[in-house]
Amino acid sequence: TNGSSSDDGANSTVDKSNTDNDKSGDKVVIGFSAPAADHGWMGAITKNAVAQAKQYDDIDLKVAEGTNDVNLQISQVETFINDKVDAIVLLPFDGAAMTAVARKAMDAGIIVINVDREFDSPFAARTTVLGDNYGMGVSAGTYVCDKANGDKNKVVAEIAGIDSLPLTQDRSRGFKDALTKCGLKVNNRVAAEFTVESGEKAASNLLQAAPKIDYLWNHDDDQGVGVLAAIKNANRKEFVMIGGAGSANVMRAIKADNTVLKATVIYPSTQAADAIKLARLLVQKKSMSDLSEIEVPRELKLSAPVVTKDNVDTYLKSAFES
Amino acid sequence: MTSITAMPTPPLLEMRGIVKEFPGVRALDGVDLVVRPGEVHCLLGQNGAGKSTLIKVLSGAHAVDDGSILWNGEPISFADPQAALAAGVATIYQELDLIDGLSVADNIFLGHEKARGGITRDADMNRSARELLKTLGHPEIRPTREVGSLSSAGKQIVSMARALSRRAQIIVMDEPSAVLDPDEVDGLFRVIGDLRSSGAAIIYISHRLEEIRRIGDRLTVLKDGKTVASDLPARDTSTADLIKLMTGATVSSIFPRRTTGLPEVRPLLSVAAIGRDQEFDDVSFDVRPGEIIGLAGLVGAGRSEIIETIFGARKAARGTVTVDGKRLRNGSVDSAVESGLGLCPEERKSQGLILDDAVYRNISLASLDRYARYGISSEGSERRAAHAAARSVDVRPDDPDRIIRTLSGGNQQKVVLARWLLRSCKVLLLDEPTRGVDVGARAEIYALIRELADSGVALVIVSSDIDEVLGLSDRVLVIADGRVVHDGPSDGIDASGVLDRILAEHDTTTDQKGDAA
Amino acid sequence: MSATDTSTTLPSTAGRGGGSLGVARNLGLVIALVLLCVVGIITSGDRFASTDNMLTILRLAAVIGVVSIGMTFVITGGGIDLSVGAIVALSSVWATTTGTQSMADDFGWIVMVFSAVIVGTACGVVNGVLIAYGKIVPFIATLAMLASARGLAEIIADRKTQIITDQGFTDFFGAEPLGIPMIVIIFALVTLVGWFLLNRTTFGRRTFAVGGNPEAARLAGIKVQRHTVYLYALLGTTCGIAAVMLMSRTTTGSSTHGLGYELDAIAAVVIGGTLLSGGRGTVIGTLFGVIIFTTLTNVFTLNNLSTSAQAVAKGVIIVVAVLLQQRIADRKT
Amino acid sequence: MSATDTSTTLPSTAGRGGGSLGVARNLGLVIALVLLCVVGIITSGDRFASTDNMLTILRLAAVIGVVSIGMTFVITGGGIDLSVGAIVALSSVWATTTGTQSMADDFGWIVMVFSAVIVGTACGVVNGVLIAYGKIVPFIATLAMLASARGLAEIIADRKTQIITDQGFTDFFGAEPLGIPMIVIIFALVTLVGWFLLNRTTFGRRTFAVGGNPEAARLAGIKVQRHTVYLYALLGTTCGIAAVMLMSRTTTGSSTHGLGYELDAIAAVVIGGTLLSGGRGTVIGTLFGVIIFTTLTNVFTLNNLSTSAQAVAKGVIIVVAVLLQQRIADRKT
Ligand SMILES: Nc1ncnc2c1ncn2[C@@H]1O[C@H](COP(=O)(O)OP(=O)(O)OP(=O)(O)O)[C@@H](O)[C@H]1O
Ligand SMILES: Nc1ncnc2c1ncn2[C@@H]1O[C@H](COP(=O)(O)OP(=O)(O)OP(=O)(O)O)[C@@H](O)[C@H]1O
Ligand SMILES: [Mg+2]
Ligand SMILES: [Mg+2]
Repeated sequence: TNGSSSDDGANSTVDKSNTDNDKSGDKVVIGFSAPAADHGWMGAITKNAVAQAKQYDDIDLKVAEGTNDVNLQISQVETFINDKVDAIVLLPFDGAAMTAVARKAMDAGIIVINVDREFDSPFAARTTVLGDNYGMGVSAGTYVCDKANGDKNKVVAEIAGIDSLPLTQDRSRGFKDALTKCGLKVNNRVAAEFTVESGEKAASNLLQAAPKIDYLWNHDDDQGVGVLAAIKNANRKEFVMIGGAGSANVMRAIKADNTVLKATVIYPSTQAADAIKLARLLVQKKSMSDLSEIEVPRELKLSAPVVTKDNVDTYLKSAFES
Repeated sequence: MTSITAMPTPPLLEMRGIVKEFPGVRALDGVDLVVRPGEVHCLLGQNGAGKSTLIKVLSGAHAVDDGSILWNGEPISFADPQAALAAGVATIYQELDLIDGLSVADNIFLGHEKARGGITRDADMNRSARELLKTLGHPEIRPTREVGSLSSAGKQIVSMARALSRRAQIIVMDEPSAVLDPDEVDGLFRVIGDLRSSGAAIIYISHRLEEIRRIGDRLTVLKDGKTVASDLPARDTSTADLIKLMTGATVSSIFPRRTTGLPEVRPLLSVAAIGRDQEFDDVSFDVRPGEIIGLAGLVGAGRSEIIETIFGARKAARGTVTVDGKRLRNGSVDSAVESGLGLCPEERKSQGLILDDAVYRNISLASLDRYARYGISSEGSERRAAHAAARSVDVRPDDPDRIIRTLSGGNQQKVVLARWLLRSCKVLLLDEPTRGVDVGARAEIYALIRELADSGVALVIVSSDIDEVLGLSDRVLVIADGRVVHDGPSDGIDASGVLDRILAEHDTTTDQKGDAA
Repeated sequence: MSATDTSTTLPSTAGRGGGSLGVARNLGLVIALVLLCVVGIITSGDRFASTDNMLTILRLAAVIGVVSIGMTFVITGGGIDLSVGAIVALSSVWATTTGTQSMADDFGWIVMVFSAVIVGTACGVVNGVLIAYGKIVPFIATLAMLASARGLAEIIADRKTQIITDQGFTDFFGAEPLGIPMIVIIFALVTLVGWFLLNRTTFGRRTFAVGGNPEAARLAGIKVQRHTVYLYALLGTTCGIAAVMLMSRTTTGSSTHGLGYELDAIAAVVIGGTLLSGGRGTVIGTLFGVIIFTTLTNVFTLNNLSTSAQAVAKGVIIVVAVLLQQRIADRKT
Repeated sequence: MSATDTSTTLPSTAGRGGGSLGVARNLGLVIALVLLCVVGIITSGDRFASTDNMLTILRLAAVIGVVSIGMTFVITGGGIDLSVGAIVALSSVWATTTGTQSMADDFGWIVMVFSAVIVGTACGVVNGVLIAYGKIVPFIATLAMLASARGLAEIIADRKTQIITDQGFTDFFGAEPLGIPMIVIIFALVTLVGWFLLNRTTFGRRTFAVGGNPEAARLAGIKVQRHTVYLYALLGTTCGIAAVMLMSRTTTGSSTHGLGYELDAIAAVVIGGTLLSGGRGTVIGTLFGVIIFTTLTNVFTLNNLSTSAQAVAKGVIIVVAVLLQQRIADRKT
């Protein structure tokens, strides 16, 4: 699952390609809407998108208030339609719920780029940039399987993110599927809420529930700070912890190698930034120069690589601060 | 006691030209009041004359709009209640303003707790409270008891204890006797006597003229926010003069007597052996149309409980209530109202009125369906009818849209009466119907009650004023400790007879039960 | 703290701000809204003042607006309901399960509408019974409902977003007769009915009485407990309606619908002038409250303000608006 | 609805439930807790009944517990505060900025503690002043604070989690004298001080009075407005303390700290027996309320229950517990 990250992938805010695609062109008005930036990853999404837009003097980015209320997010898109923007980059709180309004935008001739959480109709977006939530779970599970090395008695625990989100379900499913392949299962599972505090709370209870753990996968590095604090409070060292999302804090910890945290699975926080870039190309009717294909692709699925001490330096520079 | 007015004692308090306006009303319009040390100064006036407002100005509860206050000859301003309390003015308010959730002792010492470094000395407070209550003749009220569980009389005693605890130079009492029975009024007067001899001054407000004769030294009469007479001797001014001063008219014949004989028909209301644990038991009586039954007894005897149970506001443990041959559903107020019962509850503020709503809406509360079709109310006819009902009991000011909270105490009482007049019920239960009502209005209410009876309504009346019960009712039931100790025609017994029967009952039960607190 | 409410100056306006159109109180709201619009026009010009944008604001206001109208009744009646968002979620999920949707295929999409409304009402009845007969304080009873209803919604939906396939449903509610979106029309109807119910019927009168002094209402022969159940049931019904509106807007049913509606609705109701302690309520005020909050968000969005700055500004604006409103009301009396 | 509270049967326990130790009321809570523990032991045996697990429960209860004690005062005094979570967040962020942390390097970690507590108190004072002198209803004033404080926290922290580098700070608060975690000790101290303050001081007595009948309190010469400010300031202070505890527990300051505390704290206080309408409050009850909620989550987790099932169960358990509690209280009177 590794290695497919293109130049337009995780590092795009850093490297600038040298084709004429980056030359200033017609003014492009892009509307951007995402869920509330209530945790580091989501904050980084918006921040990266804004930073990306700033690099082009022909992009006028309109950022709507981050919200977890689909009704409000729908009205933000409606406002963009009223404003007759050229493109909309939309990270929906709930992909299915935003499908109708996204179609409305497409019907109004606006290019919609769907980020991270997929619409349920192919007509609702011109292009979709996806992180791979299921793949994240698979990566984490595969890493555990590798480490377990055939021992089927290992105890595996999981600290999920907000349990009511489909993405959490996808991650857990991937994790479970990968574990099943090597005969392991999730022995204990709790859900936190992507915040430091909830991570600490969930982990405290989990560590009580499971007196001995071998592997612990935590979905989100934001809440991971809290999880690590709980582990430290409980004085537990016997297991290996794998993180999720790939924050800079966690990568530094992996590099330092002095905690139970040994790896993390990246979930790129640059998806929206890439989407901005794609939106600009689409509006200016350009193509992706690195591909031989003339058109910008319909779907871009970013990979979910595992970061360990060995390759941490490659990823640290593009990691988000949480 | 020798006449104090003869000697020119310098006044302790002088209020001159006091003006207080509320949105839309000039409650005080240049009132003068002079109080000397060691006197009981009575304040008289009709409902809404401005008595309570005046003493609220004095106690710092209301900011004054105009006028001056001299305290021992010095100009002073009572900006807030604390300032007045600090200067030496303690007040017993008309509306019992106690904190239900706190204990008796805590209420008494609220705002001047016995404490060291902010830490309360509960034992001290309880001890002092016990002493104060004993002085007031009520050692049975435990200082640790929660005030909310006391009867209104008990609360009144606590309010008095609270005022005494302030060791003030002036103690203002706004209708303290309204909820007390004769025994307790005697106790109160004894305390007032003691206070007077210790040099404190009392401002005493009451609608009962006989009390003013017994206790007052001088009096001031208010009418429509103005002082109409001051410096009158309390004992020697004739009742007719006083009523004339207060109302501008003469009022006579306090208790209107029955003009026609009672019709011999079957009873409208039959109460059969109802009882509730620890409150009352085995209470039975019948009321025929046009008949008035009075329940006499001391405060706390359980009379309110009895009529609330008849009304369905409390669930009877035993017994039945029948109206017009139909048995009422136990513990269901709405079925009682449906069957034609009405109740003017004892605590008008908490049980009777929606304080922040308009007068007419309070009056029509029990008759909403009558002024609606298919659930859609007809505001105009409802308001008109309610207004008419308000007029018939003379609610002042004559403004159906007024918010109840801004009415004077007596006028609030009239609104509750008007509610059941509007509903024109068959059986009316009245719990202390004239509490806080002025002489003039009281005569009107008496006439009204008589009129209702004559028109065939069956009435049950509870009052702590034994003369009132005897004067109004055809038959009287004396209640003591939750039991009927006497049942007979009202002209066969007088006030002392009633008290005798209660005391006789008390003696037997206290022997059995010991402490009957 | 209520300490400051019972001061000596009493409001002169009658209890029903809506009935007497409580000019003084609503004047403050009107001024706040006008100021907001002026800011919108200055900062965003035509983008704000266009018909399209107005309709966007109304569409956004519609769903929470319907819930707020229902909440006005419960609060006027002396209660509170924290479970509205969860009820909206549960209703939307229930109405979009494959079971319901296949029934809808057979009997028409009205089945979905009915199930949403019935589920909402049922939840309201449970709330009402727990509060009126179980004597559980409204805060706790509806907090329990909040947890249970959302949990149940998650279990039923299996945490998946359920997509509505019925074209008839989306067509009907997505229609724009005379250029006005259907959900805005529903909002207007609910507001009208709500105003009428509160101010022109015995039901409304009883609501004021029950909220103003339940004991006095009881002793005047009003069935206070039953009325309380009605009030919560009514709010449940509006939640069901809101769920249908949200379903049409998102073409989905989801256990995450209606998140945070409880505070939004209560805030709109209270800003509108309904007393949180009961006995005084105004549907028109609530309408203003909802529109003001929605317009605020709209102006923020048009101006590209950062979320954090928005939050700070929102807090400050609420305080200033309420203070302003009080000044005006004081002067008028 | 308060309709049912003012029925003719009055509670026999005194207002200061803590003072008289309100046996009847707390008995219900004790039984609920014991039942919960029995379930825990049956389903999870030693894993539940171990000292470690008990300490885990207490540690988890500590932070929200301290806030709830403060909340008990505000609610007893007739108010409510929705901004506690936001204040915790703002305090934690303020105390962990690089600026504060570098000051802490120079003057010791106590600087961080002080800044958290001062920021919390200041927010409380703002709430109190808006409510007491600005006469804004507590619900709205603190809702505005909720938005503003969290927005401000986000702006200051730039949405990053601020990590505490000071070893002294983590060492001190991470210590476990006599095997008891420091934050549990702090919780115990705050509870004790809170109990004493509410039941044994004039401040407490006046809190009951202000909450029970503010007008009567004013007439008794109590400075109601000033007292109101004190109450919110006190709650702000406990929020500051909670922020410090949370900082030590997570070794971070973050604008996401304290999410949802408002409802959790209010629920604990009300379950504990404090009247939401003011005038009656108990610190011991609140303590039970907090522990019951925390134990509930603990038992759920030990049993590996899904979050949705947890939510449903939680709602049902709350209702059953309250009904049970009332039965017991009724029988006792
Ligand atoms: N807070 C208020 N707002 C508006 N008007 C008020 C207020 N308080 C009193 N009033 C009005 O002031 C007048 C005087 O009322 P006050 O209570 O002083 O009468 P009172 O002499 O004590 O009567 P009562 O014998 O019935 O107690 C009345 O007309 C009353 O309606
Ligand atoms: N809500 C209550 N809770 C507990 N005890 C009460 C309550 N109300 C009254 N009591 C007690 O019950 C007894 C009867 O009180 P109540 O004042 O109702 O009697 P009453 O005969 O109607 O007297 P009144 O002359 O005041 O009408 C008293 O001892 C009182 O303290
Ligand atoms: Mg008076
Ligand atoms: Mg009585």
